[in-house]
Amino acid sequence: MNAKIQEKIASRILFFCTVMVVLPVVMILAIILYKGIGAISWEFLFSMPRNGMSAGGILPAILGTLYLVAGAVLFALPLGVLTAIYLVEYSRDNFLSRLIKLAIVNLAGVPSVVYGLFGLGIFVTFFQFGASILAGSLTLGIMILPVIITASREALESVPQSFRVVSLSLGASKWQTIRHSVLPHALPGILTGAILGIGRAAGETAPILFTVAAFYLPKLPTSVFDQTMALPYHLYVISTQVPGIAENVRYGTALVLVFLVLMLNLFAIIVRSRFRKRKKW
Amino acid sequence: MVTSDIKFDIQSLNVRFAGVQAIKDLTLQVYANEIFTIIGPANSGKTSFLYSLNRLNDLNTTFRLTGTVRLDNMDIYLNYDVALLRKRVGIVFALPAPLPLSIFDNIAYGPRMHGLKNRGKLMEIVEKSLIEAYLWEEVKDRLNTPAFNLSGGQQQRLCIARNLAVNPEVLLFDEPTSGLDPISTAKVEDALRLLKQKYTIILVTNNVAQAARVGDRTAFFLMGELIELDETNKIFTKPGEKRTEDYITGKFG
Amino acid sequence: MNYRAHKLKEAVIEKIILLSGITSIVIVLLIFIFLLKEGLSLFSSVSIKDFIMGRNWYPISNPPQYGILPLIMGSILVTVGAAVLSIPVGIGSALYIAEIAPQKTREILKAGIELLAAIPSVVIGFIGMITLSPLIKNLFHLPTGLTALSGAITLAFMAMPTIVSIAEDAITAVPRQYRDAAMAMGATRWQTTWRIVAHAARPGMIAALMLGIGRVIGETMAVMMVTGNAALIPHSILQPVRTLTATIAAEMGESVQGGSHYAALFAIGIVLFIITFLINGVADIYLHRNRKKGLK
Amino acid sequence: MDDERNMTNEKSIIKTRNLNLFYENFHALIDITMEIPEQNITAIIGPSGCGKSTLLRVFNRMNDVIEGVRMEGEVDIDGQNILDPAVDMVALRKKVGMVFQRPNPFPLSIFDNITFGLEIHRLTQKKNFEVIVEHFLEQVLLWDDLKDKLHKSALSLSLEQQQRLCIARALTLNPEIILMDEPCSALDPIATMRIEELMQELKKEYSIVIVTHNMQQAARASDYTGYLYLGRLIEFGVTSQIFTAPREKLTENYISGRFG
Repeated sequence: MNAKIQEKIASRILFFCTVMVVLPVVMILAIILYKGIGAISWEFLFSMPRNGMSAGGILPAILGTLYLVAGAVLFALPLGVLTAIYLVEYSRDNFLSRLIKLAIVNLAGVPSVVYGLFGLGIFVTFFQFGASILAGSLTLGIMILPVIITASREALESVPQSFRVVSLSLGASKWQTIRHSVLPHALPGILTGAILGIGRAAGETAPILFTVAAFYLPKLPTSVFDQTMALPYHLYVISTQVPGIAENVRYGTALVLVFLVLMLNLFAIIVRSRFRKRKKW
Repeated sequence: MVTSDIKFDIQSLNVRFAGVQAIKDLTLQVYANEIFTIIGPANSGKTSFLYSLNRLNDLNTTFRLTGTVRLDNMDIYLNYDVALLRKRVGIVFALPAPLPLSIFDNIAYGPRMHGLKNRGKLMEIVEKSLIEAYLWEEVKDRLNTPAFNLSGGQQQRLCIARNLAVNPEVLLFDEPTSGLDPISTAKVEDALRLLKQKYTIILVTNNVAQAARVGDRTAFFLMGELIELDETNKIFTKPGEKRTEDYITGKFG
Repeated sequence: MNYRAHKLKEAVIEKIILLSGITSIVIVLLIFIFLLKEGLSLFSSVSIKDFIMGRNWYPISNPPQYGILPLIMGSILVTVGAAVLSIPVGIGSALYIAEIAPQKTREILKAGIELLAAIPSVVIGFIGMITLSPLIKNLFHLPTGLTALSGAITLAFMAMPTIVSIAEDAITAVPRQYRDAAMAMGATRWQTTWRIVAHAARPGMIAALMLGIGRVIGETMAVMMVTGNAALIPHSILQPVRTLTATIAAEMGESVQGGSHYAALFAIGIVLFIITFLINGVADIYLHRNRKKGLK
Repeated sequence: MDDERNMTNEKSIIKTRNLNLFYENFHALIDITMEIPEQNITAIIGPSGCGKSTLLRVFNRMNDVIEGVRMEGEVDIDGQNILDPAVDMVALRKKVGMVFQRPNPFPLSIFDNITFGLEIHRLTQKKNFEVIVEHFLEQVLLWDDLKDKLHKSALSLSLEQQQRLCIARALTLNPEIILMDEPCSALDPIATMRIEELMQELKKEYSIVIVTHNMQQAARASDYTGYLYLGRLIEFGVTSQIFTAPREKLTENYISGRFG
């Protein structure tokens, strides 16, 4: 059968394509794990760097990333969820809503380094926050805004229309309906979006280059107006800017960063699939 | 009939969705405490009509309406509080639509939205509503279990009870038994007959025989127009219009 | 709560939500305004033509020269290379995941693709720098492995998750009724996939490609780490190049705030912003077309 | 139907014996044994969820697309058990055409819709396509309306035209049996009537099995009727008998509109 053979060949080729996509992921992760695991120790995770960052730990970079991420989410989550509520529940299909959607699409496509420029222009210079955790968090927050909006929109749209109709038909107001009959059921989806946003913020380097990241700081930041080190920037620095850093320190740093980001993503994937299984509609 | 008995007064109602006419120049009255049934083939405007009465059509952004709909002589499209309207005019949908909550919380949902928080009072309302909807005996021991665990027929009666809990005056039914088996259908129909003593009932059905069984008056809709409206037994024994006769004898639809 | 207070509360909430909704537009405008504010001053000393078409990028020589043609060529070379590598593979694997893989495998593959999307670009750059570029150096007997080719390969991986997941969405969104019809006519799965499904999903797949390319053009860290960063017009894919994004990231630290170099880097930002704006806008149009067709 | 035909006189084209079908753990079709006569219209009726469509989709193995479906028993078409794992699916589906509830033309031109089957099965050379397209469009009475816009998208047609096009598309494979899954439920009364007329024409050459939720349609348009309830075949017989003198109480309840 000609058609049958054709089918066999085609599916082999497509399978091979898929392998080409997935295999490198596995390889990258395997290499990092294999070469980096040796560097991981109590001291590496919880102490300050020493000897021009060639020894000691990466504590300030880890903490800095956590601060930045927390700030970004504090800013982006409420704003993103409210925007999604506006788009799904309030807006009609008019010029304004189309403009907002276009804006979101374009925010999602703005190169991360342009966010860096923007953050430098507005937060560091114009508002005079200086290179600081505040400026960096806000820049990252704006960058992850489209991620959170999109995930929240999907979550809200997946709530069956009947829940809204039922609530309204019982005489509940619009906001009551959203608050009691829509949001609770969209929450896991929104959470997933937030976690994905966190993962993205934790791994990005370009937006923080000029807004917050420090090459090396001898002490931990004490306020939101301080600079801080951050994991991804630290990895960039020790792998390209400082010669003579031991390989396992670089791999160790990469491992910590990847572990942090992937755990967040894995967590998001689990939350989502749990939720999909549980929901009955 | 004296005017005070008129619950809904609809005058030259036209409904369009995205420019397409769903209801054409409709004028009719619904009396208090009757079961008013509406029959007709798919796309004849039955559901659009029903949704005009509690303004659920408003959710569709392409919806346009002309004409007047009066409830107890007040125009519901003129400075009328929509939430209050929907509280007075409850609706039961074709498919049972429980919220993903417990049986208790489903029924308490409406009263809570209207500001009632006292658990004891809520319990009273839940019990009373479930009794009225003929569900109490079947569920009284498991009020805190998810409503999704009920059978289709039970879910549909739960939806009726949920409406009763906000003390409506009119109940709209949109093909409420189309997904149910004969026994569940009979139970819902029994509930309808008893409910009409306290409530005005407007029933849309695609099952002609159901209209004949439970309706006091029956209206036949076709392509958005009211073809005929009369006492139910007259519609089914000597319809005035050929098209009505063709429909109820199954020539089309 | 009494009736009027209730109404008021509703109205206030509605206003807050509307304001939040508008923020996105405001942010896009702000980004553009601030890029212009910092970047426009360059054009008082350099003409737009010299900026775009100039063949020399010597920002710290005296007098400085701000021609970004080598950077544009670098970006184009790397992007085209990445597109050539990633498009067939990406579409192929989207078809496999959506149409052929069994349910369980599909879930795992999709999670795998998501993980790839999540790996920070600096990590991919790091791995590319350490493993890929020595490989290329030895393979082609080059003085350095940090070339446009290394950049293209690295970026192809980074575009993959975007291409695969959006194309996969488009394929999955093709109504089942088309598949049913083809199957009921005795078409094999491949005939159905190729003649009907891929045809119906075409707008969505085009959007996926555009967004993938948008991602590639905007990528910064990985590309900076593996392409060698030589701001010269490349004659071969085996030469080092420097992209628009990498230039900004690499040089902003050395520039003086308010100086012409600083302004030139913002001007590059403007160029990037406009390019990605166009690409994403076009992609969105295709995505919409797909959605409308899907509804039917 | 006023002609009282005796079932045993008809040659049957589909025979099922103790057919059982499960979705995961759900027993969707229970012990169905029936014989569907050749060159007649056989209607399958029953309330929603009774398994009508599932049964129809057994006859061309369309249920196979769904994961977790398991079948037992026998279904014979032309003396071959089509549940046999070795059965050639392509040949089966050429023999058994299908028309769906919602008209589902491909998002291609009218012309390409008709030629799709010819191309994938290489039934004829390309130069014959024009003649064939004309022939089949004429058979479903679309030719006069569409002959000037054969290269327009099929999705631009009215629902009735789309459904006719889908029928024509099924006919191109020269099937013996045509399965119709509520083919008129998306159409208005007049279009419904015209499709029913077309079915009467088609039954001269093909055997038709139609699933319908509209009992009057079954009564009007079919020669034989089977009543399905909760996965069981309650009654099967000549249509006039089913509708005037059903043997089973359940059938009577359903056709008299006690539920459904």
